[in-house]
Amino acid sequence: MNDTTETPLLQPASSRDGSRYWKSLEDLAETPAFQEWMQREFPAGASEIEGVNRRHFLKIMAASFGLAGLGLSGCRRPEKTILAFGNQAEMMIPGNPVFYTSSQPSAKDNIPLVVETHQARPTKIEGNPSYTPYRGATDLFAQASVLDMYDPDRSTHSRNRSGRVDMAAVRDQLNTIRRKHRDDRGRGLVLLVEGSTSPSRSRILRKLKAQLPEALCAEYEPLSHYGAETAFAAITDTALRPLPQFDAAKRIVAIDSDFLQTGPGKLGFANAFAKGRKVYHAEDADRMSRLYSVESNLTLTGSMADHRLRLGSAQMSAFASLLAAEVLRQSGLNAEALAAVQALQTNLEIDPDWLSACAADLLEHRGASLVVAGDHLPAEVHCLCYLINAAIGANGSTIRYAQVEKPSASIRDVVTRLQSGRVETLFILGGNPAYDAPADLDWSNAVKQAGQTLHLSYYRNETSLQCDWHIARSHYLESWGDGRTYDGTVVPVQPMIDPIFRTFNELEVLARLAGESETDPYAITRATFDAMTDGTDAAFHRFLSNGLLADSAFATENAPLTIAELLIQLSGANVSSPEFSADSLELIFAASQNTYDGRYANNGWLQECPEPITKFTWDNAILISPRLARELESASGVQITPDRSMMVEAGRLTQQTATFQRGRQHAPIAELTVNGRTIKAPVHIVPGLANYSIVAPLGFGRKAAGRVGNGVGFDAYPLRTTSTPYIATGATLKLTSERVQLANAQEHWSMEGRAIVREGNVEEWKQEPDFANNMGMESHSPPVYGKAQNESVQYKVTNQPRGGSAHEHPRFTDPLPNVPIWNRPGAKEQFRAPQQWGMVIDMNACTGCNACVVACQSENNIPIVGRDQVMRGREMHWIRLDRYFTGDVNDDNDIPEDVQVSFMGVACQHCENAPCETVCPVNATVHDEQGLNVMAYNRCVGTRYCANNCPYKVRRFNFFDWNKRNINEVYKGPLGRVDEPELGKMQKNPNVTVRMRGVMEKCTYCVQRIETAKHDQKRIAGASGNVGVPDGRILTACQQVCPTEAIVFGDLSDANTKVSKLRESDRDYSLLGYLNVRPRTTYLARIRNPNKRIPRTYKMPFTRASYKARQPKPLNR
Amino acid sequence: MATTTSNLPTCPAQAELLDQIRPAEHKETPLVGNKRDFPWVTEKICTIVESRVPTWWWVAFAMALFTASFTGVGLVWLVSTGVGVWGLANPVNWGWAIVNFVFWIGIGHAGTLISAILCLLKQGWRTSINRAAEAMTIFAVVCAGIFPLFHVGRVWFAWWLFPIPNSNAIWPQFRSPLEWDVFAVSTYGTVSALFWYMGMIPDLGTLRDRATLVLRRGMDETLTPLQRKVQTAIWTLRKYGYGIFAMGWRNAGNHWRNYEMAYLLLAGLSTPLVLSVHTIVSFDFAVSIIPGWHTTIFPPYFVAGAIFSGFGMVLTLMLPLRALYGFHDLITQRHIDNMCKICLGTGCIVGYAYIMEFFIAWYGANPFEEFAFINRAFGQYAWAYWIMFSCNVFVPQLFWFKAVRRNAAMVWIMSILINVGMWFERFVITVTSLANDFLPTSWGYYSPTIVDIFTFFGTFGLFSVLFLLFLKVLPIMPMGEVKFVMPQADPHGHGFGDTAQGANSEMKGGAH
Amino acid sequence: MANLFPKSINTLPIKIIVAIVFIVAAITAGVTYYFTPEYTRIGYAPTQPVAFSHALHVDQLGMDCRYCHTHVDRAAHANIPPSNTCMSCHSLVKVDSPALAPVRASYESGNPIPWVRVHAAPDYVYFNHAAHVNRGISCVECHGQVNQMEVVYHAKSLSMAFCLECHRNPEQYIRPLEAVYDLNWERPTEPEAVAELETFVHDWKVNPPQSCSGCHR
Amino acid sequence: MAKQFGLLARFKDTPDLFHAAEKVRDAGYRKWDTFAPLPIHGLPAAQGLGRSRVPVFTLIGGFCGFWIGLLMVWYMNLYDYPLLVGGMPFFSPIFPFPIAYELTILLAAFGTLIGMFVMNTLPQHYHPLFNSEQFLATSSDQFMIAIESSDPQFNTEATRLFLEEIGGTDIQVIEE
Repeated sequence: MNDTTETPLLQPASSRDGSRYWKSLEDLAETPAFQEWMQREFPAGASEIEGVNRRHFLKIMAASFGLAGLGLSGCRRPEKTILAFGNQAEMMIPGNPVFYTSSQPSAKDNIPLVVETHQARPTKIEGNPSYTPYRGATDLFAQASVLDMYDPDRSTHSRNRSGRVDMAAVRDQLNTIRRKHRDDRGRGLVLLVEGSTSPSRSRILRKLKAQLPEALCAEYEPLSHYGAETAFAAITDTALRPLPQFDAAKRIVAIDSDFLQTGPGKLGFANAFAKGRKVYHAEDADRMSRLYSVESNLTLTGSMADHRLRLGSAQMSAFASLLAAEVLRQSGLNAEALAAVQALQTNLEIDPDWLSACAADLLEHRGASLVVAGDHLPAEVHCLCYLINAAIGANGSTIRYAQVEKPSASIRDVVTRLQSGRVETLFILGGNPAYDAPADLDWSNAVKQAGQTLHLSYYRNETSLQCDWHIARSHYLESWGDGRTYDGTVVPVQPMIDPIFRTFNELEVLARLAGESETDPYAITRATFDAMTDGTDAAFHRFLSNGLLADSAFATENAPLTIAELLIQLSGANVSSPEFSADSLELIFAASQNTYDGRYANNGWLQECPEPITKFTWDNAILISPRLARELESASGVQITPDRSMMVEAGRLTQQTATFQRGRQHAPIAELTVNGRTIKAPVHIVPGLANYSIVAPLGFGRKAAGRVGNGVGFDAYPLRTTSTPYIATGATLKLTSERVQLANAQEHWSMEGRAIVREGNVEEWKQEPDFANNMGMESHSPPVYGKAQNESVQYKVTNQPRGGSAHEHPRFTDPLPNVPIWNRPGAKEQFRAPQQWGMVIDMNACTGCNACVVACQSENNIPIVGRDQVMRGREMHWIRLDRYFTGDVNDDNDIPEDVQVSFMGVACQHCENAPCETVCPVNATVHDEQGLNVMAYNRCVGTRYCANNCPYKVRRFNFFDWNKRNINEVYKGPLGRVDEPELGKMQKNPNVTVRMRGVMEKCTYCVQRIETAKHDQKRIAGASGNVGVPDGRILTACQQVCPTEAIVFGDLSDANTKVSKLRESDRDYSLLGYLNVRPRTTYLARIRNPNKRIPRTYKMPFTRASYKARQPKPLNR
Repeated sequence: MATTTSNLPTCPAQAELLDQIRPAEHKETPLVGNKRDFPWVTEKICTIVESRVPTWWWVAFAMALFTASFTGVGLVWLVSTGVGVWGLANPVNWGWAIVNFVFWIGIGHAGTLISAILCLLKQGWRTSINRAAEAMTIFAVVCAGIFPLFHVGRVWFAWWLFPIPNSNAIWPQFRSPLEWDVFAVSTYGTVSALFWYMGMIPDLGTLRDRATLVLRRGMDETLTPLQRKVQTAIWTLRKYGYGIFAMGWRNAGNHWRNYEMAYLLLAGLSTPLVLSVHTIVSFDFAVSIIPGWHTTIFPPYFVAGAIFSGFGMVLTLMLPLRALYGFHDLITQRHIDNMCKICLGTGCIVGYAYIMEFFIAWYGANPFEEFAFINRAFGQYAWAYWIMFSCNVFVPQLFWFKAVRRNAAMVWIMSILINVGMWFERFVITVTSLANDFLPTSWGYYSPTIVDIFTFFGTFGLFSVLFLLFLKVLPIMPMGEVKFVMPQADPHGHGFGDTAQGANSEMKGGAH
Repeated sequence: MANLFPKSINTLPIKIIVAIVFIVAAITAGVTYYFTPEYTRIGYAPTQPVAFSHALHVDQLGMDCRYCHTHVDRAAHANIPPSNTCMSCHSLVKVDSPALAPVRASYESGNPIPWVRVHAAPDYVYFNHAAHVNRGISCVECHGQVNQMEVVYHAKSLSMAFCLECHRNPEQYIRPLEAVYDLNWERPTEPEAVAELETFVHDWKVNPPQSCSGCHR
Repeated sequence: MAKQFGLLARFKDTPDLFHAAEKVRDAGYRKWDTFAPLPIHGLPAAQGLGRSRVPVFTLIGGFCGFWIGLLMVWYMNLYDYPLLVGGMPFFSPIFPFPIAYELTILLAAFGTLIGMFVMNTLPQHYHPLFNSEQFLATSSDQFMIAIESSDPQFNTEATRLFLEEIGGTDIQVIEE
């Protein structure tokens, strides 16, 4: 994929001409590629494309200085043109974005979207708030998918063995295939499709099967989520999809289930779960839900858990049987079931008190408790889970079941058919089996058995390279289609733009194969829609404008299975628990937070987004537990953990988990062997892992992903077989003496007993409601408000009381002194303080999903810097997610095995007394009248003093021209290639300046959104004083995307806004408040809700215990 | 030996008594050794400028120029490519550049101190070293100024730091210590240059007059015509070059009167200036809120450190110079002793500050502060801390011993160690405080790149280039002031030795 | 007896000082002329592909600004009209005028007319037309008497200093909303009328920003 | 023949010059000066010169510097463009102090230098005395007194005798 000649837009005629930068419009318009693109994108005429130009950070000052001596009037007054429409398109107002609904297709859960477009360029993806379960949230993958559309490595042309082919040739080929197989009823045809929820696709596929009944149509997703559905399908012959209702659940047990972060439906689950965690006042503390998590890997769900039990994934069947037995025993309802479950002999030993306390807790909240199991677990776990849910009254109250289609043939069937040698045509639609097929299928050899292979794919990836034909596929933002959310609600896939390149929609390809007369994807989608509804235009328009079809969710049943059916299924199930040791490990294949299953490997935003638990960017590693690390160390003599430094010896620092040398992690490489296959990969210690479970994140080590994703990390797919898709036992790990540097974005893992993330237990919170403000330095040195200490938030943010200052300090209630009209006698009384923006982040709701990080990157034109620069510590994220582990202080392990995890999103805190502002010598960062800490890039000279003086370290400096230079050639300066793909530029938000090198940048509270809302309000206000923006009109990008609504933004000067109400919460505190910087972003302390009856429960959260342990002992007077 | 010229009426008995009094021998070591006379001083100093350039000078100059080119290359790369070519990153956004800036500014301080404060304190021994020390100040400020100027991300906009009216109608922000720095450092550079220049005016007059005399007398007859032409051209150049800058100085009594007053005033102005400059430099750190920076002890601590490092540098430069040019009679052991003692004293102040910081960190009961200091001494940069501590606190203790002070080689080595230690002091303050501050998630490690190292290395070359040019082109000692502290300068004949008088008359005879 | 320098040299320092004063003044003037928007921009009147006369259309024919610049009160940008706006009249009026040939060509082909940009704010400046024209700031305050221009030229400097002047003294520029598009409206001078304009500032809560976020994002 | 500037006499050493100067002073000459390669302690008084006026220039410079500093900051950060910076006052006498302080010293230093030049009527690159080869040696080790012919008491012969009387040797007539 390094063949850049394929992407004409990458090759502007004058790409090495520096002057192009500030005269870009003409030069850009000159390039044939651009003109061609223009013709295609705006058939009715060119737009007023000043938006494109605006995105440049204009360096006209610098440029004209350089040319001052030449006396060219063209430099002094560079001539630019404005290209207005020839014929104005309807609804398109130059400069105003247009929003369209759509959805991001995925295998089981289309995420409903609203896409912001500027002059028909999609620039930002947001969730569709009309779909209430997800309430407008998206995950990080959906946020980042807009970048894929403008990926210069995307496939722009179809090609066959002889080279590029045009669209007509592809269509001819499709017709040829169809004609050929019409005669043999499809016997020689195999279709391998990726997972999809599209009703249109399944309609076309049904037609295709009807036409070619002997064709094999199989579906393959490397990370399918069919665990529960197939388990129940074996009983009832229809697949049942469990739909848990977390908002109704007060007690939740998650059996190796990461329902908050991985798997379909997570957005709705996270939102519902967070509702049970949002208690703002101590008197409501008991309303909080409690989450037990039993897991091997340390997932985000486990991080949110109040009780977390570490257990191997292969032991989950045993655990489920023990829990089922205990629940049934205590409930005493169904002796038959109890006997059947107890008959399942298990050798797993779990503290019986733990089990009984947990079971009792569930039963005490009968009807409001819930057990969920991970989709990757075997069928018996799901059956046992159903049994428990039945016993605790969950079925019908906190969980429902929807009937869904059964999974079709699998990739194994395809390989069998291929090996039989009868396959003339193998047509792969999407997916990348050459990279991610199970290793035991030997896909690469099997493919060779086919007569002809075709691959419809967005990228020319590993599979494309194996196939005779590669058919370029359109991005979903260029495509018509439809889909369903996890609960079955039908949502549209609507194009924002005509396909930029000569690419195909999957629906068209399938329709041509099926011999449909209608091959236009729009018409296909419409026909499918019409079949589901009354088929009126009005209904379809409503569908598109709402972005969903109301009441189209799957019908649900409360208890579709009987206990008897389950017991039959369970009888004889194997629930034995394997014995693990350092010589016999359990290997878990996990979805990557960066690339999912590898499909997002070429997405720079995702690659650079630090994985929430390990904080790796651009890398993956085998994750091992601290105990395993110590055992491997002593067995092999290779050092994994670093030497104890003097500070550690002195008890001033916690022992590091990883060997950092000069700020870079040097990880040892190990040989991982399982199922007779071996790979080499770096190892990394994660506290909190089950002792002998090791985790291999999938989706790395791509060879044909593109320039971003090639060769990043190691590929774990070669270890993965059809029989061990998620959990493989008997793995061994052998350390080598080699080491490799990993790009870890967070060196230190411990909070060091500092009162940063403040946490309390429900019980102590009830006793000390304002504990969050009685921690840290603030407990004895609070911010200096003087006599105004007890005034309201509104008073403090507008009047800026300064304690005992001898000087007159500016107040937001006063007009600026140089505006005479407002300083006249009597005028000040009429003056109204501008709205004062502030933000509250609820750490009880934040799951650490990273969506805010990518949303911010997308909204604010934040560049990526590449692996090397991340290792140097120069990542540019405006919001970062700090992750702290805290071990039990009584645990004398160097690296704790059992940890509690705390996440804290830190962006610019917009301090009222901002320390960054006072040190800027050029007034480049000052406060505005709305309390924002603003950063004028065009005034910044780049002293970086502000970044030094920021106690939160949230300022980011443009050390190089990230937006201009190829990230691999930044050190070459002007000699390096100018890497500014025209495609990538189209993603940029025209309302945010693209920063050049040498300037500082940071979170602005999405000032472009604030200003847009204010301007709109001014337009509405006209000749009136109604200039206040109503609460909720402005959503910052991070707030908008947050699945759990953990981020709330609004006007603090109005006591009735949501954010002001949250500021009243008992849990509200300022990070490093003692500095008297008075941040406008405050945090709601985290509350944990442990069960007092659980053995070795914790009296206070580990963070708090370690804070107390590190507090200086008071002197006895 | 007459003791008084006053005609106070005294009774005979008293006079008799007075006659019997034999004042004790004047024990103070003379500031100019070997009872030299005025012409010797003039010759000694002017000959350096007027004679042929020695080979070692050319060698040294070539080496210095080569070294200085490292800075040039480093800066070109920096400006063309971005600040990223340095090792800076979050959280350490200031690295070697600022360390070097403070280091060089500190070096400069000894020069002003010698010329100004010692002048005010009427320390006669300063005269022979003050010109070179002032030159050192100016060149150090030049080297220092490079760093804050070029460390900014967009150096072509650095003029925004100056209050220049512009069509954006925006001004600098005067609450920023960096803005104070702009004023302090530019004032410091300017005033030092003025002071230096003014002190040089009489000496430039001397060089001018000597050149004029040589030209009037004609070139040596033994030379070939071509050589004579070349010689004439050189001397003419000197005559006009020095003549223009001498501004018509005539050594008149009235000139000397105003000059002395102006000199005293400039010394008086330079003294608070030099104290304020390092105070303001220390504000760059002290005004911030970063633990380890946010310290009220910084101003005196920085000033003491600056004097300490400055005298270290004076010794490093002067000792080889003394050997090369044979200045043993001008830079005497007494000078070296005094400078060693100043180093000892300021070294102790600095050491006290180091210890006091720890005490305050503990006593202040702020865990962030406490950690910052413990981390300095035992954390990831402990090596730098202990280099600093040994060089700055332990090494100068050797100056208690006279034997050490009298061993020039030893003093020279120690002076270099002091410079190393003081560079590390700035490194420790700047880097360790930033690398581990409030939030452990934002901790990091800073290491310089090759560009950092070469750019700094090159400034020594730049300094040497400037200093060598100074040695060659300008009078390296203020002749008037040296003469002023010689016994012959006394208008009442005190301290006239026979030799001095004799030499003086010899000179008279020889001159004509 | 040759002196070191001729006698005349003693007057040289004064001459040098005078010369320096002149040189500095010249440099200041040069920089001001060459680099500041006051001079780089004002008077810029490029030749447009179509010799459109605002004087004819607005002053003589009485067309409203918004007839062509349709989105000025709804969007940040005041759009340049598409060719079909021109053609809505010129398909009936002056149908065959050779001056309008580029417009007709554009209308037929859909290709844009390459109008030369006169008013260009730098990319880092975000000016919102709608927020100004809806709050009593007329086109004329920034664009000058466009209604009298045969050829559009840059009438005001549009420098940051220019913006700030109005943001600091809004009462001197605000006008009744109905007069915003009346470019010939004359600011009253009688005290009562001035006082009324000033009440607009107070009643409409006009508090124009002076800090960065007002214009830079 | 050019106009006469005055008479130049040479003296042996510092004390000679000092005593001769006292005598010239006592003789009532006004337009005359001593020349020595070094500043001589007490010589100005011996010449009848008062205290130097350079400090006046210094004071004016320093005064201007201080107020320019304060007013500049007041104008820029409060009056013309008040921006909210870290919750700090727009203006207080505290934060501009370093600026005012540095400008005080800067302008005072310039004042001093200018004062020295003005009081010495420098630069004066041409001076009749430079015509004398003998005079040029003053910058090395010679001591001289010159009495100008524009002095009311000046009389070429009488003054020459007077100079000889007070110990002057090698007496020369200096021409303009």
